[in-house]
Amino acid sequence: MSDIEIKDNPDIKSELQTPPEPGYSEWRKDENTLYNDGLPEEEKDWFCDARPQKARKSVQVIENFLNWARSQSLWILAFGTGCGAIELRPLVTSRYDISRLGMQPRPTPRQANLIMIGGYVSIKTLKRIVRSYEQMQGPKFVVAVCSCAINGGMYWDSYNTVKRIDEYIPVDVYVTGCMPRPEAVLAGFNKLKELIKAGKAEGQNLYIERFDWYKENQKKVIKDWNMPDYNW
Amino acid sequence: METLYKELKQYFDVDEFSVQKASLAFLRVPKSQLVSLLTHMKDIRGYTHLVMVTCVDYLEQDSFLLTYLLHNYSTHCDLGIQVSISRQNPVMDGIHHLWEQGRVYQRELFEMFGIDFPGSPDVHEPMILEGWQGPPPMRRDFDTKAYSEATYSHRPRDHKEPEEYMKQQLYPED
Amino acid sequence: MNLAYKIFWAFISLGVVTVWGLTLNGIVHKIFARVQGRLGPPVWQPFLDIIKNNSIRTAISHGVMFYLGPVFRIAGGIGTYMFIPVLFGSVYFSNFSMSGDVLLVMYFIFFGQLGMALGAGEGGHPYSAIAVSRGLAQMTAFEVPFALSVISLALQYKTLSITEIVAAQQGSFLNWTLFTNPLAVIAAMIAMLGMNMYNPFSLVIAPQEIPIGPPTEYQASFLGLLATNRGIFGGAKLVLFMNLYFGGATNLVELIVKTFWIYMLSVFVGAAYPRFRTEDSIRFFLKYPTALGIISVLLFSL
Amino acid sequence: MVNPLVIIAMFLGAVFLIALLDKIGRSLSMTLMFMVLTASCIMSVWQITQLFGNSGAATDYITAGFRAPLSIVLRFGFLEAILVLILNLLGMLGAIYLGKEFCEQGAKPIALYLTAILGATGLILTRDIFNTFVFLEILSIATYALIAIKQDKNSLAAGIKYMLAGGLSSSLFLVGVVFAYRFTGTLNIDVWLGMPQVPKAGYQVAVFLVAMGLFIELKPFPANGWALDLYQSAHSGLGAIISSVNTAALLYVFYKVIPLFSPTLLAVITGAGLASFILANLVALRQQNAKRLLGYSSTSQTGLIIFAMGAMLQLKVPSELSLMVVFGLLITNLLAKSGLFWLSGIMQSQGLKSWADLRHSGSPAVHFALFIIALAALPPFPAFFAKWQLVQLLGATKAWVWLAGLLLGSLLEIVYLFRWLGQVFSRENEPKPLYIDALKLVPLLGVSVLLVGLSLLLGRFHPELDISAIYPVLAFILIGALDFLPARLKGLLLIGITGYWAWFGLLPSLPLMGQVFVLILVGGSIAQIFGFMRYQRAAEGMFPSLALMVFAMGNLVVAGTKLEFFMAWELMTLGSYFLVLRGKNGRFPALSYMVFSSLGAYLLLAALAMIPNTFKGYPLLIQTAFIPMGEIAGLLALLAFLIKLGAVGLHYWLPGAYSEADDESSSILSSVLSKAGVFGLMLVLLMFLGKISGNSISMVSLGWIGVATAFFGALMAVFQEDAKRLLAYSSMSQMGYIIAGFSLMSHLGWVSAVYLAINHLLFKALIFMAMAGVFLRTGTRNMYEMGGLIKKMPIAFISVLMGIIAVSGVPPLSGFGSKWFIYTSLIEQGRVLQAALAFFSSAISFLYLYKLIHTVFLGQAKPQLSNVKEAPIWLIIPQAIFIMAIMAISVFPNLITKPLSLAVGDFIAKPEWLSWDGYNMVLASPWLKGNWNGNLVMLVTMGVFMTPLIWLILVNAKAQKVKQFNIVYAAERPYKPWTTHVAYNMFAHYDKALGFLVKPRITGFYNGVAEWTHSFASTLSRLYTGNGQTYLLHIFLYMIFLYSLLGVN
Repeated sequence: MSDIEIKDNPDIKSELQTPPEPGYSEWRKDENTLYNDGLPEEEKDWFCDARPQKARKSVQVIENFLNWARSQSLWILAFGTGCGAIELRPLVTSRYDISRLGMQPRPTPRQANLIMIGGYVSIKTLKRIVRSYEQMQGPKFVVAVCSCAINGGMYWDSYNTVKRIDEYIPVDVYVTGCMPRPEAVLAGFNKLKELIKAGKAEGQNLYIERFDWYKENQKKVIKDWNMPDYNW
Repeated sequence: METLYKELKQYFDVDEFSVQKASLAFLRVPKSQLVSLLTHMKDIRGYTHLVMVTCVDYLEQDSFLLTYLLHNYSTHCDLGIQVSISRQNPVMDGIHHLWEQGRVYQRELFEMFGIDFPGSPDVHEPMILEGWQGPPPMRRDFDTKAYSEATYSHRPRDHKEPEEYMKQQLYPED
Repeated sequence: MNLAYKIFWAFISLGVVTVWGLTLNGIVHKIFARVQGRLGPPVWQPFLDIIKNNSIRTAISHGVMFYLGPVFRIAGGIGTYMFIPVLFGSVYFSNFSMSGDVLLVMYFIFFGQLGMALGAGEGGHPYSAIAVSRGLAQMTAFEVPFALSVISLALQYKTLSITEIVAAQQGSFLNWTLFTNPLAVIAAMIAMLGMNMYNPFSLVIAPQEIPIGPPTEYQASFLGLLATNRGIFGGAKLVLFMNLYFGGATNLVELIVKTFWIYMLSVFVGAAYPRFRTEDSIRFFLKYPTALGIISVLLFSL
Repeated sequence: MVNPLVIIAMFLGAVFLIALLDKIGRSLSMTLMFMVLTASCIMSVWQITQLFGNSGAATDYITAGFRAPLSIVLRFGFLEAILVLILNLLGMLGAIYLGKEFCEQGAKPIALYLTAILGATGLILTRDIFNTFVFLEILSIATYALIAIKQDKNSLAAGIKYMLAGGLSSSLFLVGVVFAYRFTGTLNIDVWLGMPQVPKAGYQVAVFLVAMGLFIELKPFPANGWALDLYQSAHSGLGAIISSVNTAALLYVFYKVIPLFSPTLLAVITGAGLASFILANLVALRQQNAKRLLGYSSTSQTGLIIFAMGAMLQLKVPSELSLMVVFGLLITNLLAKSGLFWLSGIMQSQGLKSWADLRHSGSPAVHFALFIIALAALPPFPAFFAKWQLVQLLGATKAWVWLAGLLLGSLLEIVYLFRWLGQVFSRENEPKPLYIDALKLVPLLGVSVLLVGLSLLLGRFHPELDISAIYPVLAFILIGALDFLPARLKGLLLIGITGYWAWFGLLPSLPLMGQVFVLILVGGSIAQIFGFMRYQRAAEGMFPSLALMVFAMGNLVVAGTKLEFFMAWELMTLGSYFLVLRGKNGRFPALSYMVFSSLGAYLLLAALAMIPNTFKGYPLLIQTAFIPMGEIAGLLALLAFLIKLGAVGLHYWLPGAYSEADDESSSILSSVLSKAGVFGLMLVLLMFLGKISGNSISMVSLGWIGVATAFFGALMAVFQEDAKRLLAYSSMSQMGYIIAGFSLMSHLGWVSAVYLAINHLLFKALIFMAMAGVFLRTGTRNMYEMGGLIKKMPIAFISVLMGIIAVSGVPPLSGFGSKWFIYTSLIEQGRVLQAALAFFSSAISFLYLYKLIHTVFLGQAKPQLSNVKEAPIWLIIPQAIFIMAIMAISVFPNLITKPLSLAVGDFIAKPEWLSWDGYNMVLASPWLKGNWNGNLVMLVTMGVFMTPLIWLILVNAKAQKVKQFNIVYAAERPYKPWTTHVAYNMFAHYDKALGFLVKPRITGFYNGVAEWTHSFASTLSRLYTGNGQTYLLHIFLYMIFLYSLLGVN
């Protein structure tokens, strides 16, 4: 399976064009608090306004062990945005059976480690993706499937579809194809496992590090931002 | 369908009748008579099901062509009633009082084409495009490509030609 | 045996049941997978999941009760186990079973469920509350045949003490409650289907409609505790059933064999059946198993 | 010695003088009137003192110097003197009330008024039948004329009707007298009485006519239409005089002639009296006009008194006793009825609803309550003692039908009287300001003082009562007098006196079981009185009722005689009734509570009438072994206490009463008051101890009632949305277990029942107090309007959490003990199916308990409750007390199990197989073995709880605190808290499965009974057409009916 092209995180990082802006944007109160300006005044009480902090790793030896355990027990939040979502179903059937890899679909982001974005991402969907991603507990990993998720695919000139998800959330592994075969997705998962074991899948911390940049990008396209700045 | 057209002709100013197949026909009606014709079809002719409401933007003729597709359960016939309205002042009478679901189509038409239906419930609420701020996107004079390029960043193309690259990957010995 | 030894052996026995319970979970997943023609996860997958869950770096908490919910749950599991004598005749594996009888165990089962329900409630997630209401409703129903069967046992053996009930079943396998009081056993085993919340009584955790049920909001080490409890609590229930109905066990091998096969019942039913709605499962439990329980009670009270 | 002629002459003279004096000055004639009335009062008092000193003195006075048959004889004995005194006192008070009218209209009404009083006095004094007729006419004519005081159409029309009916009855009387003279040759009643029965039919007719003449004047139902119209439209001052003075005088005349009646006539008249009592009360149910209602009440009371006279004569009861009964009934009726009539004059409108205006009027409201309670024959008023005595007599002579009739009528009476009381005191009706003439308050005050004074005297010197029996009343008066003080002071005072009394008065005198119940009833109340101290201001009316109830509950335990017990029971009911009534929507619940409680009380009364008297000074607990109780009596008493416990089928009143009272009151009602029922139940069963075994049919049925109550109570609680109703049903459910425990009649069963009772007290009061704080802060009782309060009210949450763990029986808290006890005791006795049903109910309790704690404290916080804060300290004090108590008995269960076993051991010996090994309670019966070591369970639980907690804190110390909307919502965000909170109809699926069991059948049944009774009453009330001729026809028909009953040929 190694003969199918896989793009992993370091490649994409090199393509990031704009580095994060230094300093505080107007929606960020201070190092630990967010303004949550998108919310009406009476709703601000209902949402947590803490700014996420970078998670600390343990001692390297332990961390290696934990990374191994994480790679052996990936719980998937399948975000079926487009046609690529179809590809997850065969994965749990007897033919491909991801459960032998220790993976299982999980219906709630709280308990999932891996969000799988299955296709084109419209603005409306992007909002939900961001929310679900932020609700996951770290370390968390993103696998984006289909060319639509990589460069817009057939929606390259659509008025309502983003063309690159990595501007909005950090993606660990892309799987190309329109649509990719389940084997390809499996290969993607295997790649992700390798990355995790190597300690390279630190998308969560990347997101926190470049939090302002990601938020700017998200807010640029999501016009009705009626949610807190970070969905805890 | 022919007979139906002839009978309708006695009461309404219908024209441009065209039969697509035995159970599907279209006809056109002036804007002012649309609602009464629909009421007539629903109450008397048995066309009780509103299948859909669509719109085509005839930019050249400066008009929107709305099509109300009705279905008759007893004869299993479909009749498309078309009405042409001006692009300059796209306002139309609502049919949500005849079919409850009509308001959904009307919301969609407002969002996508900017056709207003005064009195239709929630017609100005965003439906599919949350927080959309541009012009109605389905109008033909809206350039989606330009909009997309202006709004969303494009991933630079990988310089490897796919065909070559795959060949290298798969059959490196060739 | 002084208290320190007692506690020491209680920990050992807890360790045994945790490992065995989690392994059983792994085996069950394997079996489910094989029934569906899959390879299935490795048997040690539950352990990996627990390690993974405890290694999650971030966590959220909705409040004190939310924080304590899993603690209540696992305390309920451990406590239930602590009040059951594990091996008949063994002073080391009798836990703290001298503090009460089977009634204590039956009620201590509620301890964890109540605490968990409260924790889940503070999470504020509607699905949690819906699942808890379903779970409690179903619980009221399956407790009826179970209670009837325990009462029938009390009549049969004239005692509520689990140790004595096990003692009465020693000798030959024909002395097992299974053979001396089959109706009560059937009623109790059907009740156990409800307790284990496999199909057809899985509406509580219904993963599609109300994701995972009560623990919807739980993550990280909270979930780790809950997953550990699945092993302990499941094991405790199996040991209880084994003691009450299947002659108990005198050594660990017997324990493992018996609990395995007891568990298999609900696994096989769970793998083969679709799901009841709450009201249907209530009606079901209050019909046939309850009738069986009543008959068995009447048989022994006359 | 006073010659009664002096009184008569004085009156006559005054009447003539007034006509002259009035020309000189109005005030002069008024003064003369009062002087005359005062003088006659003084003379009666003088006569009484004289008679006390010289009991053998002659009391008969011959007017013209001839001997008895030839001249008119007046008697001025003890009885007469008292009656004259009372009549004149009432006359005086009435005159004060009518003062304004007298001033305006001058000599004529004054003279007429004096004449009427004279007539009444004469009626009492004379022993001559013809002379009676004369005085009767004087009285009647003076009354007709007085009606003209109020000059409106209705009043005059009513006067005419009165005149017609009066004329008719007088002529009957006169004809009868004439005939009787023909047969006996004398007019002197005493001579008649001395004569042997004249066998002639004609004589019977004569006596019948005399009797009818008097009887019609007494306005029996249904021949009372004219009187009703009169009461309704005449001046209230006059109504008061007619209903009191006239009635009393006539009744006394009736009393004089009643020994003449032949047995048949006596039976007929007695029956007619009883019928009048019941039916008039029945019709009164439909009345909305206060004065007309009073008219009915008058009719019924008169009927009752006639019934009492006749019945006792028939049963050959010693005349002193019967006199006591009749006098008790009469005096209460006189005072209360005239008081109520006077009050009705104060009111602007006679609609019962508009009487709510009284509420803020101060003393009139108190008077009103006094009068109503007195009329309803509740303690401590004389009528209560009279009715008690009457029932005892009827019971002793086994006159069951009459007893049943009497109790039925009394129950109907309770309904309308307390409905009226409810209209006045409930907070549902908004009162309008009321202008009250201060002068008109004087007579009210007078009768009230008389009533209370008499009651206290009676209570103090009643041979069957200990001094302590009136403590509740004294406490009520004391706290009531201090009602203006702030709540905290009153609360402290109440705690102080109650505590002192309980510690020094109650506890030392009681056996262990009694002490346990004092601890529950009084101790539990004291702890909760702290909660009542939260009120900033005076919280009028709350503390007196509370004091009454608490003291009565204490008395219940120490009661030695039947009467003491019953009196305490009634006072307790009364106190709790006022607490319920004080609630915001308390009117209907309080009424149904009162009606059901009274039903229970009357059943109890009947039961008590069937057992012999008990000894004063020894608590009933000690005496039970010696009291022989029949099965019927036992059944009735059991029913009575089951009503108090709210057993299924009899629980109609329960949810309303427990939920509509003020929050703290609800707490005390459901946690403490219900234990009074438990105590009663235990007493009854104690009497059957050794006679009926636990596996008899009756006890098994009782056990089924118990577990059915537990089951249905729990199931109904599941579907409540109102937290207090939920808790009320929960109480009902818990009472069910207690009933089942007692029904076992075994040591273990009783220990479990009392353990449950104590446990229920602790956790129910705990939850109620915590919830009281929640209701106070949130301003609602609907659980679905709350949510997420755990962050705002953590203490309340902890209390409720402890409470629900204790209710549900989850170890390690004491609740498990109660479950363990109840199951082991049930199984041990072979009640296996009951144990199963109990188990089912206890599982169901998880549903409502979770609903309670989740919908209130967990889930989504509502923005409108964002400024909620913790409850005031006063509500937290009781919670702390109860939490400590629960923890204490949970960690050290021996603190409670051992004493309970000892206490029960006094009655049912502890079996060998129940023993304690340290904290381990070992049960080794031949039927069942088991054990429970609460202490060890607690330790183990602590251990297994702390271990994972420490682990969790180690791994997960820094969990990010998030807010309520930071939940996973299928990638959406929740819309609003109230759409995200799962609360309303939380157990809809349970409703689908088992909801059919809790359709309101019982409620429907009782509503049906009520509706049927009311429609029957309104059918009956169509008799009264308002037409004088019809009324006369009624009188004739009634007379003919009675005559045909008589069977004279």
